[in-house]
Amino acid sequence: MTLTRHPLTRRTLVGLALAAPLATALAGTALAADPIRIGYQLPLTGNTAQYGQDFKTAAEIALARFNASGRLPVKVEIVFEDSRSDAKEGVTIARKFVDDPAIVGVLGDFTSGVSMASAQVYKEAGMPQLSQSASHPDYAKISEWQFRNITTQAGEGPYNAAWMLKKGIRKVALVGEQTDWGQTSVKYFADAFEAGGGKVVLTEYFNRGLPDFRALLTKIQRAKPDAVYTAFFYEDAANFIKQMKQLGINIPIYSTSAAHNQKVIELAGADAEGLSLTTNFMPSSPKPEVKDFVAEWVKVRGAEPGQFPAQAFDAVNIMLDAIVKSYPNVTRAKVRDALAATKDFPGVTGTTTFGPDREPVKQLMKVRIVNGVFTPIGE
Amino acid sequence: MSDFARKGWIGKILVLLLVFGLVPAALAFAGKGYFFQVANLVLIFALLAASLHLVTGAAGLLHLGHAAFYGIGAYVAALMGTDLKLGFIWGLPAAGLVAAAFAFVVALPTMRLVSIYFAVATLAIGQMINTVLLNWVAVTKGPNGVMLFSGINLFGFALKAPLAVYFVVAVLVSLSIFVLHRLSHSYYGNALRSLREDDQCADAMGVNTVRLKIEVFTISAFFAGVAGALWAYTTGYVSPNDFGFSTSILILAMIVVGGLGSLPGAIIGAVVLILLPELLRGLGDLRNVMVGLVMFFSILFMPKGLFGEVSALSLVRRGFGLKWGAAPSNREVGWQ
Amino acid sequence: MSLIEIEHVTRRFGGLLAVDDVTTRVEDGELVGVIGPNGAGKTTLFNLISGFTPLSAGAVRFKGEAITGLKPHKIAARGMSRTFQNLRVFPNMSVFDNVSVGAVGAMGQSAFGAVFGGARRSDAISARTWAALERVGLTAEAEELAANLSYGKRKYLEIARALAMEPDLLILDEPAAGLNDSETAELARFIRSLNAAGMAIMLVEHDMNLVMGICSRVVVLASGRKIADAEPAAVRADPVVLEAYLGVED
Amino acid sequence: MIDPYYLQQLAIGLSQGVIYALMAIGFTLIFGVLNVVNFAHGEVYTLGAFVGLLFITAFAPPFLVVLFVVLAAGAAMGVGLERIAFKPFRRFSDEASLKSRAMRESTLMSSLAVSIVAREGLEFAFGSQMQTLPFDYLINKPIELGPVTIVTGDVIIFAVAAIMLGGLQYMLTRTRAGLAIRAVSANPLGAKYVGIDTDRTIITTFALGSMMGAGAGILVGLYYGAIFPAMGFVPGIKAFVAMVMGGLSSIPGAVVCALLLGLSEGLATTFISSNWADMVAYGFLIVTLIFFPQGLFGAGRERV
Repeated sequence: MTLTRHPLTRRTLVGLALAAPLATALAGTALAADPIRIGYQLPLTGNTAQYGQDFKTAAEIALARFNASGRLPVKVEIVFEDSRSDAKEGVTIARKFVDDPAIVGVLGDFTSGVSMASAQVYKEAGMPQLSQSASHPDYAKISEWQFRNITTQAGEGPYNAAWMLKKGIRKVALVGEQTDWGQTSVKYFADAFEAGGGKVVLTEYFNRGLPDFRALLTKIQRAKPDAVYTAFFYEDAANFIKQMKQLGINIPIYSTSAAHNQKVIELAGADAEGLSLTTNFMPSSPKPEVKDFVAEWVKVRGAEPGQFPAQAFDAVNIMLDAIVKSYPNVTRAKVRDALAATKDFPGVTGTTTFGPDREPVKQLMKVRIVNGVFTPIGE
Repeated sequence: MSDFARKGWIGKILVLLLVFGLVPAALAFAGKGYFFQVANLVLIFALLAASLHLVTGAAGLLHLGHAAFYGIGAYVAALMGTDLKLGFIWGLPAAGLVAAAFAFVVALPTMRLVSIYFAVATLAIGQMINTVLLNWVAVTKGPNGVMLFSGINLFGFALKAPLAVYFVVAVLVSLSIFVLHRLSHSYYGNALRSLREDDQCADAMGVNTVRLKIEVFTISAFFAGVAGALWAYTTGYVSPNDFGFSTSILILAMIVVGGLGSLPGAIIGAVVLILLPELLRGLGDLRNVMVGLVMFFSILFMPKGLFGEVSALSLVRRGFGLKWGAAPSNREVGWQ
Repeated sequence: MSLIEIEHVTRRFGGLLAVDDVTTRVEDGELVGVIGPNGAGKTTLFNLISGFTPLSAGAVRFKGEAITGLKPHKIAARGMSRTFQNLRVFPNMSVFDNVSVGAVGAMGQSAFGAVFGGARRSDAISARTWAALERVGLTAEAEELAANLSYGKRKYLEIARALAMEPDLLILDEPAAGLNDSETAELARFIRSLNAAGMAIMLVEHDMNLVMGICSRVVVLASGRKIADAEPAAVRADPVVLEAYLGVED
Repeated sequence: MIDPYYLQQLAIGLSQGVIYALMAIGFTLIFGVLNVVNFAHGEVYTLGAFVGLLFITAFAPPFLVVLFVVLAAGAAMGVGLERIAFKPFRRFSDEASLKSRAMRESTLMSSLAVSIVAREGLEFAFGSQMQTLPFDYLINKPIELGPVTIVTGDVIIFAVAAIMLGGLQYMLTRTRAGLAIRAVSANPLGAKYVGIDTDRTIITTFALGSMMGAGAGILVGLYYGAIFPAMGFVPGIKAFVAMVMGGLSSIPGAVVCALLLGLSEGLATTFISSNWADMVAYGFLIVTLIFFPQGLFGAGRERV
């Protein structure tokens, strides 16, 4: 009877479907004996894909230069896996990376949330993980296997607070995106700012991707702060700034390195004028490594890179450097130790040294958008 | 008894053999954490789809906020594990019960709504719960999420090995699905289906429709909560993003692809929609387009799903010994 | 005490009096027909009795107890079951499952019982279901999907579902609508056999011959009011009824 | 004297509401006729914005030309969408299949699948970031009205929404095509029996509804200067909410509720906080559903 035959064929199909990933994975490991591999988990699709795509381009630039330099006799490969900024996917990818014996270190993820979910896997398995952007205060505390080369908000917040206090700003309104990063950015800044004698007149969080800030802006205007300190990424930044100007509100805006992106100027145009922020990457820097990177980036993308690609570029190079140091017997443990020993690594975002807490010690710069360009200022 | 019962056992033993023999053997042989992760994910989503099946497939209530109850379960388990130091043994039932309690409260006013009104109400409730998870920082730790380091600890035995974790998940999911199976393939299930077909008419047949809806919504949320606890303990990290509208839609897509109204279909739908994106990883950026296309074509060419209700029901009856003969002489065999 | 006592039952829809002060009763084992021209309020009367439509005034007592204002399922559970004018079977369920819903409704089935209960309750439900199927002669189609049945068989399916509740009072709303003469005759025989087995039946019907042929008493409604309530022969001779019918029907 | 602060907040809430209304009109039109939820409406909105963007970057035409091109593209999308995601599942043979929940659910899922393909396809082609727009085209020049500041876009969007609503009401009540749409909406089988070409009417409805969706997309895109693949999701949900609050099939009802929604969100930001604003909108919805189960302006449609 047809009724009984149908389920059977479908069952066979399902069986085949179950067997297929097994077969591909087995084939994959067999081929992977030769080159050394780095895993890179990042959002290549989904709402934050633009960041992941930037990381990927930066990593490809870094890797091509490294393999061409001949610093190692074997090739290094990077395996990119798309996490969609989804913890479920991130953990699955982490397991996949851990399973591949050729992978000696992992880069990523983009958000702290996914990085930390995956970190549980890396901690168990003993896999060094270096995130270019996870800034959650607890991230590096998860285990001795977690590193990051981005300054945490524990550093950036007080730095900005000191800057604004020095400028004579006493009353500030705080606006942050409702993410782990936004929360910590606001918190570290507020603590330092109030400790320095300033006053926070308003604290507001918004859901990322909010199209309309005007109600919030009007509220800020009413609180009459001397300045607004903002923890947002470039797209929200552009919307925020544009709508502020529309409403005719003229309050200086300060922000973090996350908003340091050429796209802010592209999207907000003249309205972006006067936005002040901190960064550790200046594309206009005369340093040769920066010039090289910027030139390569412009070749691929046609515009100058922002803070995040630079972070990724450095992260890849730091990881590669650690692999070189542990060569010829490259193991995950040796790469971890080499990473921990990173000292004065000359990157495009300044020199990186990992402290005993696996946090980077880095220099920040102050910039402001003047005449449509991020301009370093010495205030 | 005898003949039919024996026939039933064969079907059940085959399924159990697959879940507890073949799959773990293959997983252990491959020795890959990745496969264990995918297998756990499949099991958890199979439970989510099976629990949604009860509400949407059987009782016909289009539920667009299932992921919120999954999230409540995950948060209860994770917060109990970290803040209260109450481990898996307490966290698991608590996750189910709290999710069910929420569902019950929510169900009281909403269950009188019909059709699309009900769907929108569940959508709104799902979004509200998610908003609370994201913004009630004091309790849920907000966007930071909750990290759960403790792992599964059963009566003093800390289960570390992936195989052991798989078995815990598999046993719990199987038990839950067994309960859901009993509920949907029984006279109780028939009453549920009558709600889907014509609830006014069911009322005239003496079925207390509102009570039944509240009951089934609550039961379904209980199992979603259990699935949430399993997710929290297998991942070690929960954050509000995992329990949003898109997850609700994913679960709904599972039961639709599998065949609305069929429990085996719901489970197969979960298997397909979890495995498919993994299989398509090689396609890179295009894989989500592919998932959308597969979903579309499966709806277009298999309107009854991979495993429509009618064929599923007759298979269950044949395979699980619930078949009755056409002649009244076999009449003692009906639903069990 | 009568099985059902309908007293001064009234229903208003806006300004319209759909059922106007109707009083009647059905005794145990009686077969009562309700006739009347289109729009006379027959179906509304049934909806009022079975709890689908709330009463504007009046009272209904079933087995001596007031059932006014009870929900349909509560009334059904007390032993009154009905069919619908416009054929409402559960199309995507098998014939057996359709009928079993009636049995479940009457006997009750809890979630706990479904999961942990033994075979006794479900055996009782399936026995009832089979008995009802056997009574209407649909055992051969038990596994068939209700939507696949012929129109005539769906009629019997709906009756079987009501019978599975083993009601004390069966309310049939235009069972012969859409049937041809031979099918109607067959149905008449079937209804009579049910009544002969002791079941009280209330029957709304357009088909005068059917009602006159099998009912022991006939209630005539016109524009919501009861204009006659007597044996068929007496109703047939009643000038008021003749006028009401001649005035409206061809 | 009212505090100008609250006036400003009211104005902002209203302008939000008008944007939701713009989206809700097309959404409700399609729902009202077909009785199915079109999950892909948000993607029509997004695609409309992208078509406008491409056209602007390629030819730099005047604003009105952009709008008309987008409207035409929207109509084409509507026809395509109907063909792909709805037509194959529509079997108008009998009453049962028409009312069948299965049909509604399969179109719900098929439109969802189409929306996934469209969104992911756009992301694949353009990336998920916001696209850069020429500043000349943005409709956000401030206009001062006493203490309240609005922008040019508010006026334009309000005017377009009013024209849409008025035109639609005129069409539905005064023209043959509108009559056909209403007939199909009220009783598809009956409409078929009296000789109305139901297929064509449904396609017309989709074309009209999608035209409005696409137009809303480019207008809102230019209003915020933000065009990106995921832009349709939030307004889609809000339009859905407004439609339900308005009673599912009443277009003016949906518009009024969209305004209410925008206002209540604005007030929520004012008095509570921006991140809890969604809560108020959804809470509003639940309250409406429970206390006004037919919607605030429902046409008494029951058991939909």
